Amino acid sequence: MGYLTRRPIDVSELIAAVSAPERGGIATFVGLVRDHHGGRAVRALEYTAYEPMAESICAEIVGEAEARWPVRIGLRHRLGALGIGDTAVAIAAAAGHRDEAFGACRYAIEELKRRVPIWKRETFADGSEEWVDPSRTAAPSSEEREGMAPW
Amino acid sequence: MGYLTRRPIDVSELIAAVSAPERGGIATFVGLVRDHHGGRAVRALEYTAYEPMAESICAEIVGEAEARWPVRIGLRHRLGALGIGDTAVAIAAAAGHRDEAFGACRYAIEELKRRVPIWKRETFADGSEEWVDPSRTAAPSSEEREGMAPW
Amino acid sequence: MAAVPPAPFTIRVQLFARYAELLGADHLDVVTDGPLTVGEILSRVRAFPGGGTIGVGTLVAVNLRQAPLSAPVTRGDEVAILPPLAGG
Amino acid sequence: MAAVPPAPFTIRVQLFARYAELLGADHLDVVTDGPLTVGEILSRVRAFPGGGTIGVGTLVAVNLRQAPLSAPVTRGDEVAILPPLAGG
Repeated sequence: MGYLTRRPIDVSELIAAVSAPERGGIATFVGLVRDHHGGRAVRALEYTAYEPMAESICAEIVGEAEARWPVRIGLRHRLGALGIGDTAVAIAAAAGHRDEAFGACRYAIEELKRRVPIWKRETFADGSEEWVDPSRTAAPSSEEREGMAPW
Repeated sequence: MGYLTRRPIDVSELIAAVSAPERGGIATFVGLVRDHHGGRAVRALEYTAYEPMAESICAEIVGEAEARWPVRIGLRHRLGALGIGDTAVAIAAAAGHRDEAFGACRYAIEELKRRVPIWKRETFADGSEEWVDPSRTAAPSSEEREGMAPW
Repeated sequence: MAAVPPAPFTIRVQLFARYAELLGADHLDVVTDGPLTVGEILSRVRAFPGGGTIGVGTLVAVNLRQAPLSAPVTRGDEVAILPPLAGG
Repeated sequence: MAAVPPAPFTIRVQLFARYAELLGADHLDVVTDGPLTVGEILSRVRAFPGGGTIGVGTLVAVNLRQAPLSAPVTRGDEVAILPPLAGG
């Protein structure tokens, strides 16, 4: 079973795949393609991955979450060209209790972002393209902040 | 718009209703009908509500979450007869950042369980019926615990 | 001048789930000739057959909001006695 | 008896995303006559045209797992240099 997919992600299907009569509490996280990034209008984007490693690390993360909490985890990350509003990533954690479901879901998305080798190339409204580097854009510098409107 | 519904809940639809290009991170919680409760096999159940108050309190909770976090909340609770595995409740919180989405989603489900006047009548496998009282079944007494198998 | 005796009126108390079953009705009418507190209404309802099982910690809603035992209830208020909640 | 000179072999280094663009290739072959550390491989790749932009803190994977600069790399290992991750 692949964690990476080039087809649209169906969240309901992912929830159905992990839930069961004894796992009736399901926490999910869904990440959609945003229309802005770093203050610039995004028109489209493309995800690429180091696929064998990405699959392997996803399996590792799912295994870690299922070992730490009594949950079943479903995880999908989309690759290829995506449009604004498309689902880029979805994680579902099904458990007997919602504490466990939320904890495991949160763990999986944090670790995915931190460890899975996936990259994102954004095409901006002006036609320019850029590989996203979260380490540079996550926290704008003081100078950048000063240039921002206060509202 | 009603928070209570007698028709099946569609989680994908709920997610679509709250998400937007600037709210690309969506945390959801889905609660399904479980097949066991308090150690007994459940065959079916029925939800009833004090409907005008339940609608009003749901609106209040959604308003509180949307005031405390920059999120948009979708919430549905099913009423009537449900089968095992049916979706009883679904909450979706869409935000620009996942911290906010998770925080608001968790808040809404906790407050819903604590404050919304909804009741659940379970039919067990042996045909007996019972109104669920979480205050009696949530934390088994020490005596009950001692009767439980250790695994 | 002589005081006009107050006209009695009824306060409708809605019952749900287990309480409706125990009392065999989805509402009761409490007759009074003046405002009552939530606590007084609870006492009246407990005096009905089957009402003795309504616990002391029971939630009562007045006009769609939870109300303390001391809250006043008067003509036209919507009162409901709520068994332990079990939504979600 | 005279030492047999070691036979040179190549270690294939995969490049992705921005690094593949900067170096104009999705892989490079590093020729060596013995094991190298991850750090040594990074130095060799930085010497290629466009390689100077590969940061010091860059992640390197050996056989699908992140590896420290001191990790040894030898014949048959799968090496990849990973630009800052941006999944999710």
